[in-house]
Amino acid sequence: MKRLDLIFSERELDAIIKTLEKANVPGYTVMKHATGRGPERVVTEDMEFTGLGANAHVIVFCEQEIIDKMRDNIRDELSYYGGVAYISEATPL
Amino acid sequence: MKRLDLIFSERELDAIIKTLEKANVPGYTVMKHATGRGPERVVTEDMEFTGLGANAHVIVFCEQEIIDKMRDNIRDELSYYGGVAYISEATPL
Amino acid sequence: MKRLDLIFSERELDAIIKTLEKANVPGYTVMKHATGRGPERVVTEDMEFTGLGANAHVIVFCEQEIIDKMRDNIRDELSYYGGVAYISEATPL
Amino acid sequence: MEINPILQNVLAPPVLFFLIGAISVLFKSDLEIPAPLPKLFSLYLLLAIGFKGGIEIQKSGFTDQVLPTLSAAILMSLVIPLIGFLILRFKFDVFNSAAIAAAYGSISAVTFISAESFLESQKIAFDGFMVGALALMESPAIIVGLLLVKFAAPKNRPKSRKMYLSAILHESLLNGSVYLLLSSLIVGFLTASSNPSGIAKMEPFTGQLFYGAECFFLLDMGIVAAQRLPRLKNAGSFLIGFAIFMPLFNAFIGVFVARFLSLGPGNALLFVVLCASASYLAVPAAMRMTVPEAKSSYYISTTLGLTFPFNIVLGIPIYMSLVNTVIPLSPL
Amino acid sequence: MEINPILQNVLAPPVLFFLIGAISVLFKSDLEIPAPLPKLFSLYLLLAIGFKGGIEIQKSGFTDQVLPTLSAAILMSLVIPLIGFLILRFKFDVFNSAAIAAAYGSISAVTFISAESFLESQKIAFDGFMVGALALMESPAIIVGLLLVKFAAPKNRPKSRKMYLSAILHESLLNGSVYLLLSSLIVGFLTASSNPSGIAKMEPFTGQLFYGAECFFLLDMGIVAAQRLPRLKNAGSFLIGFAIFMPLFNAFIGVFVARFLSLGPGNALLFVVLCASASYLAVPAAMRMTVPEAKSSYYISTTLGLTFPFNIVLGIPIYMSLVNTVIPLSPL
Amino acid sequence: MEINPILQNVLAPPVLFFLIGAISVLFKSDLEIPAPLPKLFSLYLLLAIGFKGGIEIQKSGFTDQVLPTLSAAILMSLVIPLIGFLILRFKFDVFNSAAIAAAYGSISAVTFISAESFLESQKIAFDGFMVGALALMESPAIIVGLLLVKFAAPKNRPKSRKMYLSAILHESLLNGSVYLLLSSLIVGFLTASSNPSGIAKMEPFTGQLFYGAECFFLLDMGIVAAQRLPRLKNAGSFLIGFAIFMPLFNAFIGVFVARFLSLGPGNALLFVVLCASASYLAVPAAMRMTVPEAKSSYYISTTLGLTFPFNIVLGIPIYMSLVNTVIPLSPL
Ligand SMILES: Nc1ncnc2c1ncn2[C@@H]1O[C@H](COP(=O)(O)O)[C@@H](O)[C@H]1O
Ligand SMILES: Nc1ncnc2c1ncn2[C@@H]1O[C@H](COP(=O)(O)O)[C@@H](O)[C@H]1O
Ligand SMILES: Nc1ncnc2c1ncn2[C@@H]1O[C@H](COP(=O)(O)O)[C@@H](O)[C@H]1O
Ligand code: NA
Ligand code: NA
Ligand code: NA
Repeated sequence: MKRLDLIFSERELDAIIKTLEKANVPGYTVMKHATGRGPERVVTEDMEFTGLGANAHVIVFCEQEIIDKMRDNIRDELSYYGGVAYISEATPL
Repeated sequence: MKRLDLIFSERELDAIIKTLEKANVPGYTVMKHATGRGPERVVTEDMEFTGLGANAHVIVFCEQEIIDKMRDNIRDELSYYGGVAYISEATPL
Repeated sequence: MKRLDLIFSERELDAIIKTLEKANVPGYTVMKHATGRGPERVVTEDMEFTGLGANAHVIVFCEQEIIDKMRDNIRDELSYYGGVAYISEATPL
Repeated sequence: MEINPILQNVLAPPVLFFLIGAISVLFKSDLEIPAPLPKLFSLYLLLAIGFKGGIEIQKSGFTDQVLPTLSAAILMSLVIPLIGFLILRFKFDVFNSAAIAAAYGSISAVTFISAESFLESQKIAFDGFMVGALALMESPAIIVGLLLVKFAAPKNRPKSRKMYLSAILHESLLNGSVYLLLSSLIVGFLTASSNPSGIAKMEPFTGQLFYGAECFFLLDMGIVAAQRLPRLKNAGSFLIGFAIFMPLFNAFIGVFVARFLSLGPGNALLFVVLCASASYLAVPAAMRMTVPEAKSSYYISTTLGLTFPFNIVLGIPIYMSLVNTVIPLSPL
Repeated sequence: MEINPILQNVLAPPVLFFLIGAISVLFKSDLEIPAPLPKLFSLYLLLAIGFKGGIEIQKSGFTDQVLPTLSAAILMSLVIPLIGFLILRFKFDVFNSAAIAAAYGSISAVTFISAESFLESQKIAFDGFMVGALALMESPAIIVGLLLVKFAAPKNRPKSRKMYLSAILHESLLNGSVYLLLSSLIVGFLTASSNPSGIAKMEPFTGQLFYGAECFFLLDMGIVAAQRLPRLKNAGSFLIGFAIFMPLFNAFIGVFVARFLSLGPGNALLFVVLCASASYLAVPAAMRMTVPEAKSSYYISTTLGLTFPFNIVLGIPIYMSLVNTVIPLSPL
Repeated sequence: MEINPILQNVLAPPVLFFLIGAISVLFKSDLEIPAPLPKLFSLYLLLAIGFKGGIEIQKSGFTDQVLPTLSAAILMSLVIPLIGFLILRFKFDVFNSAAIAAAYGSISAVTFISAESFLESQKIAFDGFMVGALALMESPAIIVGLLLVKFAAPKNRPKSRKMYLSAILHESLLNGSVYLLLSSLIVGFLTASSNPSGIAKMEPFTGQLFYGAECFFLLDMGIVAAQRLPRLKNAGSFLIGFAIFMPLFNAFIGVFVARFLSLGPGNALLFVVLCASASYLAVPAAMRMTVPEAKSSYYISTTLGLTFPFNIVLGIPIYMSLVNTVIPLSPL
C-alpha cells in the first residue's frame, strides 16, 4: 500500500476531494488549519480569518493504481494553485 | 524504528491511548479535529459540535516489537468502531 | 527525497523554523494544537490556554543534504527542550 | 391551519438566520462558522437555558401542575422510542432502529427555545418549569434505546461488547450536554434560593445575550442542516418519511397528553414541541460510543437535516394551531 | 490640518487596542489570539453591521438622498479599480495589478465602523443607510478585477482555467463575508418591518456588545497588521507608496463626489472612508480562488499591513478635515 | 473560623460552576470546552480586568494609600519566591525550585476576581487601584525566579543556554498575559482621562458581561483543575503539602503587611489573596521557555490542581476571617 500526502490551500479542498473520489480512493483524512511556507507563499495562522484561509493536509492510504489514476489531475491542480504531494510506503497494521 | 499512523473517531481516543500505554510505547502524538471519509462513514467539521465529534490522528514512533504487542487490540478496536492503521519505516534524525 | 517529521512544544516553533530556514529547506508545513506524551512530559489540550501551549508537528520534504546540514542544530534544540524527529523516504507524486 | 402564524414565525430573526445559513449552502457560498465556534454557542445555550430554568423553578415552586407534567414528560420519552422502534424495525436492523428511535424520543433544546421565542412573539404565557421537562426528557430515551439493543440484539454483538447497565446509565446521565443542562439548572436553583443578587449579575450574560446568541447558532444550524439534507437521499424514502411523520405523530399524542394535564396553551405547545423534536447532541454522542453498529448518518441526517428544520420553520406554528384546536375543547 | 482630531482619534479605545496589538508584535510579546477567534469577531461584526444597517434603512425609508448615494457608491467601486489597475500596470503584470486594484476598489467594514465610532465621539450625525453603500461596494470591485483578468490576460492562462461570467458573479456575490453582510441587512430590514419586538431582543447582542467586540477585534488586527508590515519590504517601494497614495487619492475623488451629492459631513466622511479603504476579507478570498497567479502577499500586505492601519490611525481624522474643508464650500 | 462564609462562598454561581466542572471529571462525563475557547475567556477576562482597573485608578487618582500599597505588593512578589525557593530546595533541584517558587510569588487573576465577587456579595467595599497591585505582582516574581536559575545553577546548564538579563526582562514583562493586563490598564486609564464617553460604550462588554464570562471560564477551570489533581500523586506528598501550606503562609504574612498599610478589610482581603494565589498563565509560559529543565507538571499541577481550587473554594472565606481577626486590632 501507499501513503499519499497532499498539502495545499484549504480553498482548493473541494476540488482535490472531487479528484480523489473520482479515482475511487478507499478513504482519505483531512487536517485543516495547517500553515507553512512553500516556494510560492507563506501561509500563517493569523490570516485564517481573512479570505485566504490556511492549508489542508490530506492523507490517503491506497494502492499504487489509484495514485496512477489521479496523478495528472492532482499535479495539474497543485502546479496551478500551489502545494506539494509526496508518496511513501505504508503497510496496514 | 517504525511509524504507526492511527486514524479513528476521537470518541475512542481514550481507549486507544490506554492500549498504547499498556504496550509501553515510548510516546505518542495526537492531532484532533481531523475529518475524512472511510469505507464506513463521512466525518465532517461541521458535526464537531454535536456528540459525534471529529477524528483523531495518532502517530507513534516505536520499535516493531511494541507494535506486535498491541496489534490485536488495536485491530479489534478499529474493526468494531471504524478507523485505519498503517505502519511505515522511520529513522531517528 | 526525504520526509522529516518534527514534534515539539509550539513554544519552540520560531527557533526551529529559524533553523529550517538557515538550512534552506524548500518549504515546511506546521500543524499546531497537537498533543501527546513523550519520555519527558504529557501535553494536553486543556492546557493550551495557559502559557504552556500544545505541540507543533512540522513536516519538511527535502533532500538528504539539507537534513545533514541542520541535523546538529535540531538535535541540540530537541534534546534540550524535548521533542522527537524522524526521517522517512518520500517520492514526489 | 392558517398561513399567518407560519409567515410570522419565519419572519423572526432566529428563523431568518437559520434560512440564511441554509440558503448559503444551496447557493454554494463559502460562508463558514469554523469549529469550535458552534460548540461555544451550543455550550452557552445549554448553560443559559439550564440556569434560567433553575431560577424559574425555584421561583414558581412545585405547584400542582409541575409534578404531573414532569412525570408525563418522562413517560413520553420512554414510550416514543418504543413506538419509533416498532415502526423502524420494518426496514432497519435492531441497532439502527434503536438508535434512531432514541433520537426521536429525546429532545432538541434549540427547537424548544425557538418555541419559547415563538410564544413570546405571540405574547402567549408559559411556565419556567417546562425547562425541567426539557432536562428530564433527554436521558430516558437514551436508556430505552440502549436497553433495546441490550435485549433485542444480544447475539449479534461480540462478547467483548456486552452492554452493562452501569454503562447505559453513564451514557445517559453523564453525557456532556445532559450534564451541563442539568447541572446549570441546579446552579440556577441554588443561586435563586441562596444568593439572589447573583441572578442580576448573571442576567446580561444568560438573559440579554441569549436571543442574539440563539440567532448566531441558528445561522450555523442552517448551514449544517442544509449540508446534511442531500445525504438523506442515500437513506431512502422510508427514513425521509419517518423524519416528517414521526414528529407529527408525536405531536399528536403530545397534545392530548397536554390536554389531559390541563396545560395552558403556552405550556402545551412546549410539551408538544418536546415530544416532536429529536436529539442531535446527547443521543448521537451516546449511540456513537455504545452502538457503533448503527450508521450515524441515519440518525444525524434525519434529525438535523429534516426534522430540525421542519420543526423550526413549519412545525412550531402547526403545533400551535393543533394546540389551539385541541386544548380549548371541553375537559376530558 | 489640525493635530487635535488625530490625537482624539488615537485616544479612543478601539484605536488604542489596535496600537496595543501592533506594539506587542514590535516588542516580540507572545500575545496571541489563536484561530478561529478572529473569525468569530469578524463574523459577529459583519452580522451586527448588516442587521443594524437593515433596521436603519427600513426606518429611514428610501429618501431622496439614498438612491443617488448608493448609485455613486457603486460607481466609485467600479471606477477606482480601473484607475488603480492603470497605475499598477507600470510595475506589475495583469494578474497582480487586477487583484490589488480590486482590493482598493472594495471596502473594509472595520475601517467603516471605526469611522462611525469617530463620528459618534465627535457628535457628528450620519445616516444608517450608509451601511447600504458599504454592502453594495464589495462586489462590483471584485467583478471589475476579474473582468480585467478575463479580458486583459486571456492568453497567459491555461485553457482549463478559462474564467466564466457565472464564476465571476459567484465569487463576487456569494463570497462568505459579502453574503453575510448582505443577508444580515435583509434580516434587519425584515425584522424592522414585520417583527419590531425582535429589534429590542437583538439589541444587547448586536448593539450594546458591538463597541467592546470591535475593540477586541482591533487588538487582533493590530497584531496581524504589524506582522504583515515587514513583508512589505519585499514588495518594494512602489507598492508601499501605492498603499498610502491610493487611499488619499480615492478620498480626494470621494469628497468631491460627496459634495456633488450634497451629503452632510457625517455621511460624507463615511463615503470618503469607503472609497479610501481597501478590502482584506472578500477580495483576497475571491482572488485566491480565481487568480492564483497573483501573489497574495502583495494584496494582503498592502491592505492589511499599511492601508488599514493608516486609515484607522491617521486617515479618518485627515479625511474629516478634508470633508470639513470641501463640503461647506458653496454648492456646485 | 465560621462555616457560614464558606458555604456562602460556595453557593455563588462562579464557585458552583467551578464545582460542576470538577465534578464532571470525577464522574467521567465527556463535558469538554475545546481549545481555544478557554483562551478566549482568559484573554477577555485579562482585558476587562485591566480596562476596568485603569478607569478606577484614573478616577480615584493616586491617593495616600496607593503608592505604599503598590510598593508593598511588588515587595511581596520579590520576597515570596525567595522564601518558597528555600523551602523547595529541601526536595528539588534549583530549576524546579525556582520555577515553582516563581509561580507562588506571582498571582492568579481569576482568584483575584473571585475574591472581588466574594466581597461584592458580602457588600464589603474595596478600591479599584488594587488591580494595579495585581498587574504589578506578575513580573517581579518571574524575574526573581529566573535570577535564581541564573546565579544558583550556572554550571548545570550548557553554555549555549546562558541566561541574559534582557531575556529575563523580556519574559517577565512581555509575556502575553502580563502585557495584555498592563496595556489594557493603560487603555482604561487613557480612556477615562481623555475620552469618558468611551467608558459607557465599553461597559456592556467589559462590565455587564464579566460575571457570566467568569462563570463560564470557571466551569472550564473546574475541568482543568480536576484533570490535573491525580497527576499530583506523582509529585509526592511534599509538593502536595507545599501547595496548601504556602498559600496559607503567604496569606499570613500578607495580612500583617495589609495591617501595617492600614488597608480596609476589602483591600486587605485582595492583598492577601494576591499573596496567597499562584500563577498558571504568565509564570508557566516564562518557565517553559527559559527553564525547560524544570518539570512543567510540577508547577502546573500544584498551582492549577490544588492551590487554585483551594483558594477559590475555601481560601477566600478563610482569608476573610483572617482579615477580620487581624485588621481590627489596634494599629501597630
Ligand atoms: N518542501 C515542503 N515540505 C513541506 N511542506 C511544504 C513544502 N513545500 C510546500 N509545502 C506546503 O505547501 C503549502 C503550499 O505551498 P506553495 O507551493 O508555496 O503554495 C505551503 O504553505 C506548505 O505548507
Ligand atoms: N484509505 C484511507 N486513507 C486515509 N484515511 C482513511 C482511509 N480510510 C479511512 N480513513 C480515515 O479513517 C476515518 C474512519 O474511517 P471509517 O472506517 O470509515 O470509520 C475516516 O473518517 C478517515 O479519516
Ligand atoms: N515515540 C513518540 N511517538 C510519537 N510522538 C512522540 C513520541 N515521543 C514524543 N512524542 C511527541 O513529542 C512531544 C514532546 O515530547 P517530550 O520529549 O516528552 O517533550 C510529546 O508531547 C509527543 O507529542
Ligand atoms: Na422527542
Ligand atoms: Na475602497
Ligand atoms: Na502569590
